[in-house]
Order: sequence, then structure tokens, then C-alpha cells
Amino acid sequence: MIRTHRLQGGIAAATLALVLTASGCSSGSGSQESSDDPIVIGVSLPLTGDFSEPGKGVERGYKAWAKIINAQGGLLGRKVELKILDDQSNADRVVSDYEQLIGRDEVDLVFGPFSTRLVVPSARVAEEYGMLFVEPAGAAPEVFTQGFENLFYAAPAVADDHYNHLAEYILAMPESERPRTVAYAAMDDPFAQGTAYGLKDKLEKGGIRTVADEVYPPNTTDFGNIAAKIADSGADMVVGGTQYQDGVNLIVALQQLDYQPKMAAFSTAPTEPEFAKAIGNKTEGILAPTGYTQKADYPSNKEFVEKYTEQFGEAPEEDEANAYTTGQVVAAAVEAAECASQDPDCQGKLVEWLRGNTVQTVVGPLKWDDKGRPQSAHMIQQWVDGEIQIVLPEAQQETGPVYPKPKW
Amino acid sequence: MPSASLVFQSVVLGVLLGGLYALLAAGLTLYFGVMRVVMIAHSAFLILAAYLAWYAHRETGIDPLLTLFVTVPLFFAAGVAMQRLLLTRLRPATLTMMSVLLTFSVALVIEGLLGYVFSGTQRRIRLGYSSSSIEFFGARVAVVKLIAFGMAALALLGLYVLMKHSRFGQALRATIQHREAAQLLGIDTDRIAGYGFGLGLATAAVGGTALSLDTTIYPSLHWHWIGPLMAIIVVGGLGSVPGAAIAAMTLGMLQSLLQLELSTTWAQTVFYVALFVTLAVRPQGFFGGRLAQRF
Amino acid sequence: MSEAEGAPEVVPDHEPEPSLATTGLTKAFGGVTALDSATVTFHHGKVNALIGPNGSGKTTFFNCVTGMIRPDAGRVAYRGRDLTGRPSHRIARAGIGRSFQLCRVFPRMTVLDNLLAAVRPRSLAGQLARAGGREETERARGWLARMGIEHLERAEARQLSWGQQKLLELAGVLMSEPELILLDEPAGGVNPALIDRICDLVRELNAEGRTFLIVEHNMDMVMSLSDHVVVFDCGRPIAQGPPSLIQSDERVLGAYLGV
Amino acid sequence: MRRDSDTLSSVPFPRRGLLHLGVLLAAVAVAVSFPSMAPSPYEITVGIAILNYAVLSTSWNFVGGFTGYISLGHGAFAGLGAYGTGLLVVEAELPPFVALFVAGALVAVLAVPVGYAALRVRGASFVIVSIALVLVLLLVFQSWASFTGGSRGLVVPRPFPGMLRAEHHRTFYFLFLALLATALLVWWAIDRSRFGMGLKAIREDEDKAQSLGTPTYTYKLVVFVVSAAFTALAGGLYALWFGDLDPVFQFSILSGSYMVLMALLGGVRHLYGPLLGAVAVGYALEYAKVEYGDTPLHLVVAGLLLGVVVTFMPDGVIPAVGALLGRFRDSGGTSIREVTAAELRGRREQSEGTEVRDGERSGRSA
Repeated sequence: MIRTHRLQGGIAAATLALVLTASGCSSGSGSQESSDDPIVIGVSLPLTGDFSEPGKGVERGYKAWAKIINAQGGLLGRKVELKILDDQSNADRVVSDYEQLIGRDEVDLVFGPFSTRLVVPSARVAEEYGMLFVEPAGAAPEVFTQGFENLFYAAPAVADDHYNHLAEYILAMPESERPRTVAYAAMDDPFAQGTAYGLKDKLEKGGIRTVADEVYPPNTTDFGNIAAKIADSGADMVVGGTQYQDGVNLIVALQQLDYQPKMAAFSTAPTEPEFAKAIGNKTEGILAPTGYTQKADYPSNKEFVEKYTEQFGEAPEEDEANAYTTGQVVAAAVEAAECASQDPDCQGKLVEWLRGNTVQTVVGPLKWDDKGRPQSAHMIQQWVDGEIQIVLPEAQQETGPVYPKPKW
Repeated sequence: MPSASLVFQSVVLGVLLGGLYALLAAGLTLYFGVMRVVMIAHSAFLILAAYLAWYAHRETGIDPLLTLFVTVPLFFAAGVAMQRLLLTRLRPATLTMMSVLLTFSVALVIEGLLGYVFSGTQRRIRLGYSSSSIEFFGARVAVVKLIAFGMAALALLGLYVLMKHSRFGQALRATIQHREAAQLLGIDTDRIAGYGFGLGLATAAVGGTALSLDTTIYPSLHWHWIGPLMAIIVVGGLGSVPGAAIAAMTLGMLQSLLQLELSTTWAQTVFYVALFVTLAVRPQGFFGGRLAQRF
Repeated sequence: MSEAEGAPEVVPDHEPEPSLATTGLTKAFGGVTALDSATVTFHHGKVNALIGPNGSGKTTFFNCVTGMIRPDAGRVAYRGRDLTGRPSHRIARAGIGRSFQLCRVFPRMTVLDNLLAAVRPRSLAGQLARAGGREETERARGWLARMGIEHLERAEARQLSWGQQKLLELAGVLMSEPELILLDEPAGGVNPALIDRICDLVRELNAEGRTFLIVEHNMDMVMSLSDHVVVFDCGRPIAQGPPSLIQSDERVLGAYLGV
Repeated sequence: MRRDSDTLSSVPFPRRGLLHLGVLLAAVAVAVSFPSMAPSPYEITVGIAILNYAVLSTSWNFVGGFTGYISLGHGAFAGLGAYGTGLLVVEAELPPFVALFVAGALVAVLAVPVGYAALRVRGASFVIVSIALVLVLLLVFQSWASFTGGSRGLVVPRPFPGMLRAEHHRTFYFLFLALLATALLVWWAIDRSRFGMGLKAIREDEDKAQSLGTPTYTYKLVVFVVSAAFTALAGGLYALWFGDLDPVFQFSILSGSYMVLMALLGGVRHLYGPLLGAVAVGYALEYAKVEYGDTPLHLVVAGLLLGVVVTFMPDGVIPAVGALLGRFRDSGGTSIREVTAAELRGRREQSEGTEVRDGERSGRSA
């Protein structure tokens, strides 16, 4: 019996020790500003788990930005240093990561994580600690309706507006030519659904009928039934609110059924470099919105593409570009406000400056409304002659849009 | 109201899907039969086999079907080893519960290692015939789906012949029916249980290869499979291979048909609804034998 | 009923009061019929024995009457009360306790807790009350003392020898205050000295008013102990009566010797 | 390893009680003073996470520890508690803490039919149902977007709107601590009750327990409901603290399996087992994240740990360490007071009986 309670005592002591070490190992990087101290920027990214692929893309974009800006002498004469934590694509972790970065590690600035699901919880942490929160990936409408005052989305447009140019183009066609019926299929994900339903709203307003509307969970691997319903609807146009692999699967499943729409638009997937091979090169005529093109002639973009390619051996994609844009936006604010620390005055000045100014970035000039929504639009690309090319808007087009789309 | 051709298309898809479910559920049933073990890692091995097929195809360009010559014996051996080295270590009194945890931990390890080696990226085999299809009474059937179904059907048929017409099969069935009685008949039930386990895992190898032909794979995909499979073996009656096959076809078909009217997500719940209804109304399963009564 | 309750009521031999009785009890496993319309009555206040060759359905009979398995057909009654298809805890609460063929105790509980776990609180408050109150602990110790294993009360049951476990199992059954006690092979795997001890216990407990139904292969024990013997073969009774009669019954010899 | 129930069979001596009390008070003092010692709010959030784990695994242990039924799907009850609380606040506009308890009660009610289906047949079906419950709820909460918010998530408003974040963490730290204390108290009360004795008998040998008159089905169902209710309260409190709910994270098999791992690691038969396991696993997870953050090896580690615990120390660390200490004390000890002469004699008898028992065991396992 004595033994028992010794043991219980031991357990309590061990618990105590663990808790104390947990609390005792904090080592803040210090918040005093001097020109020798680097500016530490805290980021949490999904480097493992469901969002790890785009998460790693965003990481590369941030790293490229840090390298380029340090080569130019840093920010306010101080080097920048990234502190990147892995949130395992998990909302609990992402919040705890930003708590750690802001509370324990006392970073000077924070950048946003990837994916809408993780942006909202983490933006709340930053908001409540009064930190500026510029993020590269929360495009869904929900992000901007939470009442966040410190949040800015560093890309040309929110998800709903990705297809704006396409909607205008379709509605401008003569009634007799334009597609009359549309089938939608969207992944159950705020971003992917946002793109498809943004277009749906606009087309329905223009009198174009919806004949199929399918939502599938992110873990769907078999698209046979969804494709069957779309093909059966005989819609003139198919719109996929897709990420990468589900887009590929959906297209292959549609091709297996020999469904031939007059127009086919999918988000994300068609812009990926692997896409053509993945669907057996049957890409002809597929449309996709994109917020970024390596060919854009904004001055900073040339530098970005060149140096990024040098660093990573391949050209940057949209995720990388949006991360880089985030860096550019924060940097512009820091240079203007001439401060970079957790001090509420400083963070307040950063936020205030972004509210009223336009920033030149690799995706073009960006400015935001009072909720942090960017005010530009996405370009529309199309696979023409085995190559993905910008077709809309006309000002930026590399080739004219092809309609009706050839068989795939 | 969906058109007749769409309904027919769905029926065809349901049959094709049900075939794969049936094969995999047969494997789960074997483990349960010989060892009273609910093998959570079954679907993790399924995904592992799919990854091996994908990897072999990517590296060497060989047809994924050829990997069966390696994965089937390999998985059989792994099954025997797992039974001999891991499951026999557990105390008989708590075997059912603890084996769930043990196989669960195996599933976690496989998922983690797959993620470590191949990353979390979704993968898909690109075959020349990926998007080709054939016409079947007005329904379009993808060639890859047909191949997958054919593999499942062949494997199930093989299993059936093995169990019905071989001496080993007789011993296996005797062990499943009544272990003590089988021992009295001079059957080395431990050895048979090991082989039964290996056989179960071999179905995962076949199933995984079939799966890799037409769908995307990623490390955590196995959770997506284990739920429906467990529901199937309960509905079919734990321990009954024919019961599992019938339940698999029925539920696979139901899922496919329900998708006509419901969203994909809602349609998936059919497995769980069937599971709960079965346990509440007829816990021994709808097609099963007496085994299920006490488990 | 407790040990203090004195001698059993005297029932004339020619008109025994029925204890456990079954009518047409049937149970099949797959294609094998383990119980085939068994109709049998045991006597209240007596030591009854159920014998028969291996596989004659004795254990299945036990399992059916104690609710461990559901019979396919037939009825079970105890002192006129229908118990057919009741779950086994209800049957236990009706006053029927049992031991198991391969003796079953709670292996990782202490000997004393093994007995305390057999206490059956009747009210909600009783359920939530602390286990092992003074009264029930005393009662448990009393039973352990009677079994001669009181010195082991704090050992875990799995640490006990086979024979000690048999005694512990019996003590546990007694703790649940049954009127009728079903013993499945009480002498199985037990040394002769302990068999004698068990026989004495059964006699004492019977004298205190408990009815017994014993399945046993040890014929000496059955014949010396029991008042009434039922012989099973192929899932049904083929003979019943006092031991002296049974010993000379041809059908019994046939069943046992295959004559 | 002896637990409180052993005190039944021994004469308590006051010194031991005092020691127990002292240790308990010290532990409480540390737990209570922790937030004021934490250098930043981050450490408090780690404390909350560990407390949350501890409440969850202690709640799990009502079923797992007492009855031996392993539920891999307790994450479902936590998720239901979280969503129940959130939806009651958002949709029914109940005050947050009223919503919390209403949600707990609703989950308890829901646990009845679930338990009915899961517990009717033994063993395997229970595990299958527990896993299926998580998977089906994930599907339902994703699909029923008009009610649950689906994959867009559900935002639960802060219960204390004006409160600064650090203060918010501190408040919830104490709320979680109070919930943990309640769960431990109830577990302790059941452990020493006749009800608990019946449950433990079920864990040991369900048929036998029933043949002795224990209404096993009812007992299992009751303790299952209690367990579900506590798990739901933990989930609900978490929802109020965290604020953002997403079906994918709320209905996760992994979170359920962590509860099992923690309880098993600490020792399911011990009151403090799950708590200890939660501290160890919670700390290990934090450590693994910092050290090996960007690989999915944490899954491998969790899997291996679970496998090792299941295979080699199914009773957890506390008994394993206890046995080790016991051996140590036996070898050096001259004053083992609790071993009486009678017990020593008993041990001698046991060793004589070993052969028979082994024979018996293999017979039973066959």
C-alpha cells in the first residue's frame, strides 16, 4: 500500500516536471529593435497532411522572397528571417503555431498559412493580438465576412470573382451561340466551391440554366457516378470547382463517358504543369482562371521568375507567386510605416497604410476594400494547340478564345 | 427523375464497385473467421499495394497488373508473419479488442511511412487506356473499371474454389466454423490461421492493384475504405464469406443508385445506416452464420 | 437465503417439489442438435445430478437454462416461474447460480473482490454505494473461511492454484445467494482430497437448504452425493431416478459403454 | 498494482491517507498556479491542450477502463459536443455555458441508441460501430451544410466577448481543470462503488459476471452514456475556447485513437492513468512537432507506440513501473509489511498450482 502512494507521488512529480519544462523552455527572440537584429517573420504552413503539396509551394515562395529581399539589403536595413512551423494541415495546430510565434517566439511580423480552412482560425489569433495578417491563400468568401480588420488577401481576386472575365465573355455572346445549359461539379471546399458558384451566380443571372450541380467531398477518388450525371444532363458547358487531382479525375471520368461539351472550365488543375500528361494530353479547349502568369511583364515579376528559377530549378506557379506577393505587400507596408515589431502602434500603422494604398506586385498592382478583399480580377487561360495560353481579358490575351471547344 | 440510361449506367457502376468491395470484404472476413480479429489495417495494405503498383509503373513503366506477381506472394507472407509474430502475442481473453488496436497501429505506421516516402500528394497511374471505354447496352464502361472488376471477380472465384475444393480450404473452413473441433480432427489450426491471414492480405494486394488502375491514391485514403468494408462484413454476418460478398454487391449498388438523387457524401452514408440497422435489428447479420451471434 | 437459515423443509420422497424443470428444450448448432426436446424435472431441496457421455448435451442444457444461450424451442421454469429466454442475470436473480466447466473467476481481481462483485444491490442507491461495506465484507470473509481460502483474500485470483480457483468460484456463486446451484464438473481436474472437501461442502450446503444440480463424470461422487440422477444421451433424458436405480439401468449402461 | 478498491480488503492506516492527500494537494497547487507561472499565453494554450487531452482520455476510460471495451470512435462524441454547443449558441441563441450542458445532455441521449446497437453484441461489433460512428458523422456534418456550415466551418462566438486573448486562455485553463477534476471525481466514485465492481467484473469475464446476476448490458450502457457525456462536455468546452469548428478536425479517427493511446499508455485500470498518458503523449506530440515537424513520421511514432503498448504492456506504464518498483523493493526490502505470512503461504501454494493453471489456460484459450 505504501508503494502505491509513493508511485502516485512520483506521477505527480513527473507531471510537474513535464509541465515546468514545457513552460520553462521558452526563448523569445527578443523584441528590442536594433539594426543588427533580424526582422523575424512567423509563418505556419501545412508541410504535411492534406494540404502539404500547395503548402510546400507557399513555403518556396516565402523562401524565395526572403532570399531576394535579403540580397537587396533586407527591410529597413535589417535582414529578414523566416520562422516556419508545420501545422500538419490541422486547424488546432495552426492556431497553436501562431500562439507560439506571437506569444512565445515574439516574432516581429506574421505571414498567413495556406488554405481557407486554416486561414480563418489563424487570422483570428493574429487579429486578437493586433497583428497585421497578409495571407496568400484564403480566397473563399467566408474569410472576409468574419469581421477581421487586419486581414489582406495577397492575390488579384477572391474566389467568387475568378471567372469574372469568362462570365462577361459568355454573356456578351449572341444568345443563339452561347451555351444554354451548364453542369457544375465542385469539391466541398470553400475555395473550390467559391470559384464554381461565383460563375454560377453570374450565368444564372444572365439566364443560363443550371442542369446539374454536384458537390463531392475532398476525399472522393471515384468520379464515375458524378461524371455519369453530368454526361446525362447533356449540358453545353461543364464547370468544375476543382483543386488538382480531383480535377484530373473528373475530366478523365467525363472522357471515359465520351461527353463532349461546348465549353469546359476547371479551376486550379489545368494550370498545373503535370496536367496535360495526367489526362493523356487530351486537353484541347479546357479553360481555367489564373491569378498569375510567369510571362506577366510587371517589373518585379521578371526578377522573381528569374531568381526563383535559379533557386529552385523550375519556374514559379500560382501558389509560389501568391506567397511572394504576400512578402511584397508586407514589405511595402513596413517600408512605408518604417517599423516592424509587435508594438500595437507599429502594427496599426502597417494596417492603416495598406488600407489606403496600392502595392505593386508580381501579380500586378493590388489594392483592397475595407474587408481585405483584393480588387483585381483573374485572367482566363485556355489550352490551345497543346499549350495553356491567356485568352481573356483581351488586353492581356496571347490568343483568342476557342469556342466551341474541340473534342477531347 | 433520372433517365433510364442514367439508372442503367449507375447499376453498371454499382456492380463494378460492388465487385471490388466484395473481394476486399472477403479478406476482412477471413481474418475474422480464423482469428476473431477485426483487421483495421486491411485497407492500409490495400493502399500500400496500390502504391507499389503505381511506383513500379512510374519507375519502370510496366503494367501495374504485373506487380501482382510480386505483391500477392509478398502480402501473403506478410499476413502469415503478422499473424504468427504479432497477433499470437496477444492474450486470448482480450484478443478481439487488442487486435483492433494492434492492427490500427499497423495502419498508422503504413500511412505514416507512405506519407514519408511518397509524400501526401495524390497519385494516379497514367495508362494509355485510362480514358477509353466500351459500350455496354447503352452504358459506357471504362476499360480500367472493367479490368478492376475482372480481377476482383477472378480472385473471388479463386478463393471460392480454394475454399470449397482443396484440402487446405476444408481445413480453413473447419477452423473458421469451430476451432476446437478442427483441432480434434487433427488440423493444425495455428498454421491454418496463419495461412488464412495471409490469404486475406493477398486479397488486399489484388484489390489494391485493381484500385490503382482507376482512382487516385494518397496515404490517408485507407480511412475512406475501412468504414464501408467493416459495415459490409457486419451486414453480411461476421465470418461469412458469401454473406460479405452479397452484402458488398447490394450496398455497392445501393450507393451507386443513391448518388442519382443524393450528393456523393450522403450516398456514402448508406453503409453506416445499414450497419446500425443491422446491429439494432439483426446483430448476427443478414446473411451470416452462427459465428456472429457471440461477437 | 443465508447459511444461518437452518435445515431444509422436509419433503416426502414420494412427492418431490419441482425445482428446475424444462419442457421440450431444443437447441441446434448448425446441423448438430445438442438438445433434442429435453423434458426433465429436478427436485427442490435435493442434490440432483445430470450425467451422460461427452457431447450428450449437458453443458448446452446448463447454458440454456441459465440464459447463456437461447433455446430454439421449449420452456424453462424454476419453481413454477417461467424463465424461458430470460437473460442470464435475470435467471441469476431468480435464485439460480452456476459454476463453469472450466472454472471461471475474475482473474485480475482480488479473491475478496471476486466475492464482492457477486453482491447484487437491489436499489439504485445500492448500486452507487461503496462496494465492500462492513456487512458484505464480513459475509464474504465468512464464505472464504468456509472454503478454507480466507488467507488469500488479497491475492489476485489468477495467482491461485486450480483447486483454489474452484473453491473461489463456488464461494462467489454462494455470495450471490442462490437457492439452486448448478455445478458443471466440480471435480474436474481436482485432487481426491479436494473432491472430498467439495462433497462435504455440497452436503453441508444442501443441509442448509440449497438445492444442487451437478454435472459430473466422477461416478463415485455422483452416486454418493446425489438424491436424484438424470441421464442424458443425444440431447435428451434417457433415464432418471435415485442413484441406486440408475446404476442398474440398461439404457444408461448402453449409453456409456456403447452396448 | 493496487487501486482504491483494494482498501476494501485492508486496514487503512492514517499515514497513507495523509501522504495521498499531500501529493494530491501538491498536484492541485501546481496545476492551479501554472497559468500565473507561464511566461506567455502560448504556454497556457499548451496547458489547455494537455488538459483537454486529459479530460478526453479520462472520459474515454469510463468505458475502456471499467468494461474493457475499446472505443476508437470517441472523437465522435467530442465532435458532437463541440458542434452541439456551437449550434445551440449560434442557432438557438442559448447562453454559451447553458448550451454546453444542454449539448452534453443531448449527446448523452444520443449515446443511448448508439450504445444499444454497439453493446448488444460483444467485442468486435462494438469497435466497428465506434469507428463507423466517427466516419458517418463526418459525412453527415460535411453534407448537411445548411445546418452545420459544412466544410465552410462553424464559428462559435466567444463566451466572454470583451476579454483579452491571454485572459481568455487563462479562464479556459481553469474551466478545463474543473472539468478534469469532475471527471476524475466521478471515475473515482464509480471505481469504489458496487456499480464499478460490476463493471470491472464485466471487464474480467462478462458471461461470468452476468451469471452472478450483474445486468451487464444495462451497466455497459449506463457507463457508455456517462463516458459520452463527459467526452461531449470536453468537446463543447473546446468549441467555446477554440471558436472555429470544421467537420474534418472534429470527427477524426485520429483524435479518438489518441484518447486510447493516452489511456492505455498511462494505464486504464488506474484513476490517474489517462491523465498521465495525456501529459506524456501531449508533451511528446508537441516535442515531435518541433523536432520532426515537417514529416508525417508522427503517425509512425504514434502507431509504433500504440503497438508496443498493446503488445508488451497492455496494462499501461503505471502497472509496468509499479511492477518494476515492486521487484526492486522486494529484492532489497526487509519491511514489506503488507505481505503476511498467510499470503506467503498462498504464494507457495500458487507456485505448486502453476502447472495445472497453465494447462487450464491453454485449454481455455483453445
